[in-house]
Amino acid sequence: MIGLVGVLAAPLVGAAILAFLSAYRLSARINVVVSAAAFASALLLLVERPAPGRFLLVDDLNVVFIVLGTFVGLTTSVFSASYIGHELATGRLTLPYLRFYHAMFQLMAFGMNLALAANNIGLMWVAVELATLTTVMMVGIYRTHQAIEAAWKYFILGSVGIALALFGTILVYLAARPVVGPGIDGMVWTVLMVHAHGFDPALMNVAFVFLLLGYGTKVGLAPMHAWLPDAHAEGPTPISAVLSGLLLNVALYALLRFKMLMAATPGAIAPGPLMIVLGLVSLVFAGFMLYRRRDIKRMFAYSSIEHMGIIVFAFGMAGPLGNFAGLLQMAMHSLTKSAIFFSVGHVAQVKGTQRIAEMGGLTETHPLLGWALVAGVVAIAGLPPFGVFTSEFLVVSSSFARQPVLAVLLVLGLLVSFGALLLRLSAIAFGEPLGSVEPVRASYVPIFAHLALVLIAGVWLPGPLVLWFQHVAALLG
Amino acid sequence: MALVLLAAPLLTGLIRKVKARLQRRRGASVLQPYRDLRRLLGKEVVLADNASWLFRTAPYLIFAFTWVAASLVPTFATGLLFSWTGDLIAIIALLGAARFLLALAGMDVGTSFGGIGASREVMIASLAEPAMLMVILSLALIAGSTQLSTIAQFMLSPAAGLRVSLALALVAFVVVAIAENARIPVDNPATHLELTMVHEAMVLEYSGRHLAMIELAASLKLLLMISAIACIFFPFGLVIGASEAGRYFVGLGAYALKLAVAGTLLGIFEMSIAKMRVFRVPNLLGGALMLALLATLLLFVSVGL
Amino acid sequence: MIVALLICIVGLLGLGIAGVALALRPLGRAVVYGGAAGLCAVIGLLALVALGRPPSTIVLPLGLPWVGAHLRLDALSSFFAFVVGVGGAGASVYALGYSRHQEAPQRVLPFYPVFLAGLFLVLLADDAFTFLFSWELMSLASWALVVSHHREGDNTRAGYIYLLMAAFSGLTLLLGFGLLAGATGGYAFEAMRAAHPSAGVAALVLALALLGAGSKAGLVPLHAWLPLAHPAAPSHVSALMSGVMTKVAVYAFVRIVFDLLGLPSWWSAVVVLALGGITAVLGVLYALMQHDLKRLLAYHTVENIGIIFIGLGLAMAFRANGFAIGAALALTAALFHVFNHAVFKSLLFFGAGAVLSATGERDMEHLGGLIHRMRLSSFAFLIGCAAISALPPLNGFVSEWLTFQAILLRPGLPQWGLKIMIPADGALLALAAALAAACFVKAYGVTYLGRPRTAAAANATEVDRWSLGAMMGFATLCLLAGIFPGVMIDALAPVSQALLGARMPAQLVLPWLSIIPVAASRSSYNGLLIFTFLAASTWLTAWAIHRFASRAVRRGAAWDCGFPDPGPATQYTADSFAQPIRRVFGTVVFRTHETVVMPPPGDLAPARIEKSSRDLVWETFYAPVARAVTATADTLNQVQFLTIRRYLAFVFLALVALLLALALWQ
Amino acid sequence: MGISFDVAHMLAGLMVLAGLMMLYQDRLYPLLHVLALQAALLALSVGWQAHLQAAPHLYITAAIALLFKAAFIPWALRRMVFRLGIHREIESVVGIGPTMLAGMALVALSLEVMLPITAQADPVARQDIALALSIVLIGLLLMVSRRNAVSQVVGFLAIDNGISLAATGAQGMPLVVEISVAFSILVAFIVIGVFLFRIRERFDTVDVAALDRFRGEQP
Repeated sequence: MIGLVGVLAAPLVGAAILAFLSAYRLSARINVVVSAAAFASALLLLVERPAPGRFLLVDDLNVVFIVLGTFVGLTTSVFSASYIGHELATGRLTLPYLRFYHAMFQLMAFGMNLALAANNIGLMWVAVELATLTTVMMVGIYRTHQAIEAAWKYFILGSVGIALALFGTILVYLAARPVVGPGIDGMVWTVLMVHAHGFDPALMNVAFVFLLLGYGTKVGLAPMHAWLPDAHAEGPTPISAVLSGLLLNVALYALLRFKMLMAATPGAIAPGPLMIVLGLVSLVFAGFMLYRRRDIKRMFAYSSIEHMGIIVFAFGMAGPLGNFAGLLQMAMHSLTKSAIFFSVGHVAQVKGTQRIAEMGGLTETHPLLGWALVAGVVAIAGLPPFGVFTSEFLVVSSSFARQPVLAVLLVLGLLVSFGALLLRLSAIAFGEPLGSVEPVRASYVPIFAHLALVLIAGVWLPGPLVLWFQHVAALLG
Repeated sequence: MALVLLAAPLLTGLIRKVKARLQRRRGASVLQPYRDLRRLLGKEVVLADNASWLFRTAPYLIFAFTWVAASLVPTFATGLLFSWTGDLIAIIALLGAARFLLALAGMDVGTSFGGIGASREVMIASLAEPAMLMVILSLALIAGSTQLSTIAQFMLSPAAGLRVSLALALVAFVVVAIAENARIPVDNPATHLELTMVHEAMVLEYSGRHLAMIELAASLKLLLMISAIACIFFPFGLVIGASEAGRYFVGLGAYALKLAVAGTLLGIFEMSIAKMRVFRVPNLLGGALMLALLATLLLFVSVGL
Repeated sequence: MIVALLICIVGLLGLGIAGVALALRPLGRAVVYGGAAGLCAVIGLLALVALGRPPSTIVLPLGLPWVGAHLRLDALSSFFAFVVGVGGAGASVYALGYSRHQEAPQRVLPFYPVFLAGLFLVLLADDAFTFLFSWELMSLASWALVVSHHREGDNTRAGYIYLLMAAFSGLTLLLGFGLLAGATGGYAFEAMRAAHPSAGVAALVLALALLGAGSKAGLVPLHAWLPLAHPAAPSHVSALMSGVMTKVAVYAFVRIVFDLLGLPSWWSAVVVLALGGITAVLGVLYALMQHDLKRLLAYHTVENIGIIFIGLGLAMAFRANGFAIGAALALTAALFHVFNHAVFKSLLFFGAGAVLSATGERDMEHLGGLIHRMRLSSFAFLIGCAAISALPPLNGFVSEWLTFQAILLRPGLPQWGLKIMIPADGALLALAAALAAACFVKAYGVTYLGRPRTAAAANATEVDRWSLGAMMGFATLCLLAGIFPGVMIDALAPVSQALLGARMPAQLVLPWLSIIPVAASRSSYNGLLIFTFLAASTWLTAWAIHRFASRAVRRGAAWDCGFPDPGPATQYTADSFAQPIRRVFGTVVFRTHETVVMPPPGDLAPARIEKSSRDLVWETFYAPVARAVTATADTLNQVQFLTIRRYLAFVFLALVALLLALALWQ
Repeated sequence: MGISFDVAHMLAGLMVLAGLMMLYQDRLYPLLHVLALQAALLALSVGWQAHLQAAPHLYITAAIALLFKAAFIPWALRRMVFRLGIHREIESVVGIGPTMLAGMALVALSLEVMLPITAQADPVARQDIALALSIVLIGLLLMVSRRNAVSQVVGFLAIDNGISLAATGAQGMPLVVEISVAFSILVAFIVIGVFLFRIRERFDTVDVAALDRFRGEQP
């Protein structure tokens, strides 16, 4: 019980405290401490979990997400400490905004943890909306025209997505009511899963369409992706990291939950094909979009879309291998991508720009940072010895035997995006140095912690983790 | 081995004599090449300033390669001691090695004529060698071996009749032989008009004993080719295996006769046509290559032709 | 056995870490290269010992958890491990001296041992995941080495194309393995051997293997990255990439086609034969057009890969017709050539590296006359040239001779495709060999002979001992492998025995150490005797002449038909040397044409000759893809600049579309 | 069934009608009036449901609908139109006629989609959901077919109404109040945003003058 309470309460309390602290160093430290507490209690969840209640639930599936999320939250808070310091020094942010920033950071963490831990589709919806609104605030925090427009775009598209998701949720309840009976039970996961066999398939179909589009908007699937690149590019980099590393996963988690529900309902359409189509579209589309990117953060945002495409594809293919690959890919992606954003943040700070054309020869000017970026991109591009390779190996090889054509499309998408990422990487990391060469005071701990984890996962997956993933994969059907 | 060494200059002399006669000249005696060699051997060597060790060792190596190659070809008897150390392919490769060294030597001093000679030589060779190998291929397919002595035995046996592919191969072989030995119409051994030279341009810087070695190697090569043709296509009187002395004499006589005939024919041939432009040579050799390939294909498609 | 190998490989990985730590100290070079040399030598020896032994396997709890990392050391992999060990040891020894002139060692030292480790791991891998993992690791490390001089020229672009093609090959192989493994995911090679794929699947896998392994090995038209990437790397790495990494690609092909797949169909043999022949000839033609020494060598790698694939294709053809002896002969020839090429190509790249470090030039047009100032290395390079030009008594000749024997072996194959293809390949092979000789006359003549064309060439000095040692060692290997081919052939017997169930007759028992592929009546060759004859007759004549005839020498100006010395600029350049061949072949293959611009009479302006040529392979296969991607990217990119309303419209349309689909589905 | 069903059904139908009327409007003020009308109808139907289901908490929702959606929002928007001096007529993308047809088609589609639902889900819900779905779709259509910011806000409000209708129609649906409150907050945010960022014509650019150049990453 303590674990669950900690996961939820720590961010909430932290937000409350931080809202009234304006001393930057102190609040940054508190931010880290609070995130650490959340992570610690998430670890606690691994050993003992509370019995599922009407509102909260911890099971094998969401524990994966919670632990991952809190960990990324922790490292991000560490990174944000040094990052924000620089922003303060350059005067892009002022103290009051900083207070706002820290409070929002924890509030968002709370929202995400709540969404993950919710055992109630209504509560989950509310939590996701909360997380969305807070991130909107943070994206717009620089108050440049670009930032505000990005936030606005994010807000409008997000709201519509949220609305669709809500409608879907209501439909699910309607489908459940005749079986479960009116009242709160009609929204409780555990109950729904038990009675899913009795639901009305047609109603569930419509519901799933709405949920897929609604939460799919948050996942950033094309063609609902439009908010994602700008939000990543214009917000503070820690937020970009959190968006890619956490928020997308949260939405994905919601999607998976409903997928399970669909799978449990006899006579309903198989959710697989829909997800496969959306996944492939996102993958290929993002792959091509990568070629024309001038802004480094926006580029990696598109790469996030691409990876979400792969993950959704994998879950759509389902089967023990497909689901396992999806889970692994998701974990690896959020670790790797946030590591990339950490280093990108420092790069953008030291070069004083986000335009790729104005940075070059990074491995010459800032060897450590440059090689970190290279390692990150190599990892995200799916090359060994990093973990993404394992998951992509599983996705491709397992799907080719079953659906050759789809697998070929998948491979094409992978190649296209690989080419784009590498093209930009070699422009940024190699060649004649461009831009400022002044030494950077970067916080390397988060970057290399993530990369090390991804590296280890690429070479050796610990047995318990594997069993656990396999169990979850079995749950997902 | 010694025999070919002795016979080679004689053949060259014979050809020169024939050509001279056809030009209504008396011409030098057939023994003239020997005299030339002796004279050259006696002379001192004039080396260009930046000639390297390669330039000085090349003549001996070239000579050695050619000599070894020549000694692998059965002249009047197949029962050579070491015929099994190398087959036709090996012989061609040995000659190729000699040419490789010669071309390098031509480029060593760093004059433009050496370059001309070398580059044209390799161009010609790059077409002649495949043609040669195709010929060998078709022969090997007929005789089931690339071993010269075995081929000769097969040719003597009744199993070998008249075959289309054999004729094609013969023509190709002759053309290649002419090209390889830098005879008219591909190249003119007697020319000293710089722009037409190929072989002569490469050896331009050589003098004295080095030149002698190279000349001797050249005539050895000619002899080699002729005796190869003789023992493949006209193996009459060739002594198979070991037998009594009398047979050997017959074989020897037959061999001498063949050489004389070939030499005369070559002389007449060279008199009767003019040298080609360098860039028409590829067409000639390409034709040879096509012929040889055709011969092989015929055999592959049906082993009756 | 395999454990010992693994320990060595782990040692190599450790060296990589050491390389990171010691990168900037002088000690680092000694540690990394010395250690790598030692470990590679040990691995080579171990592999040689393991060649005759039964396969040894081991499963580590790494990689895919429920599969584990299967490692296996059988005859095939140990032979290739031997080749890689030899190449790696040589390159490392060479690097001990060569890397002295390296700037930015921190970009080379960490990756070099990892690259070697990757090479070995690919050979040991016995399941799809481990294989591809090591495969990509190898590519990645070599990419890092290729871009180590990232500020020179367009090395970065070379690296980009290289890694892209590497990813392509990895993904195609991945698809192939996915097909072999099936939906259940039997990724272990054991399972794949057990499962007998249907004809269609087998054909598909073969095509994928050709794409994947071929693009790594440099089969035309998948070779485009090779001549860019190999020269860009430091010379010892170029030697590894050209001499060894391409061989690992060959290994992948052999492993998949001869081991994992069942009997090949005859037409697949035709495909392989055709590709091999085309690759051999095109590769050498490309090489003839080059004047960058290292790029020329890289193109020759393409040619030799073609020759190897001709051998493999023959083996497939014979095997498809159940003619095991012939298959054994062809396979042995191919593998023999694998070893030979590894040796002399490394040697040649060492030579190029020596030239580079002595003069700072890779462009032959700026070199010349090096033979006077770099006596030893020029001698070693000459041996390499002769070997790669397949001249007796060196090793290159033996393997090509064996290939020819294989071609001659069986005219009576039933299928028409093979009837036509095999002799055609014979012609192509011969053509390639002759052109290779021409090309190396050019390379050696222009680089080492003649007079120096620039001051850099004039002031060159001989390279250090380590480099010379490595070069001399490999030159000796070329000679030995040429003189005692029987040893090699017998060493290869277990491989063909394991893969084809047949082997060539034992050679070492024969008198005078000669080799007889099939029967003495068919053909035989004796490198030892040839060599002895050559040595004897050379020495004899030289002795006789110096003894009985004159031995006087006088130095003088070059005769040159009496022209006064017009200076080094009038020498034949690489370009002009290749001009006749360009006129013969280039007009077709490269669409080359030359235009001579003559000034009008009385005008003192020089006459100019302009030549233009096109790379048809690039224009046909690569440029369209690039264009297509660019066009698509541009079209899609407009989506980035829409208004929120339009984005909403996307959502709306998606929703309506899905609902419609639902309505129709019900 | 009987009367209760008819009333609920009629109210929902009227809301759909109001939605179609929205599509028909090409001037701002009438559009706002129709919006207010739809919200009022929503309040009525929610109230009716509260009466039927004897669920007092639904009265709160009804009250929210009446006060916030039917009164405050239209008033605020009207005021904004006045303050920002936005053009009174709405520029439509495809024109009124086609939009109307599209609206009809959407209604048909939603009915078609909901048709196969087995009768075991009680008919009230079934009908209501069909109509609510069509209201949501019409709202979306309004958002994407109008270039005018205010009318886009109106479209979003229509979506909101449709969802609330569905939520209240579902018997015993928990958290209805919470959700409607949360949603109202969302709407309020949008309205404030529009007002704050001086969005005159469309959502696309926050400030026409400054931002037409910037669209993600134009050079």
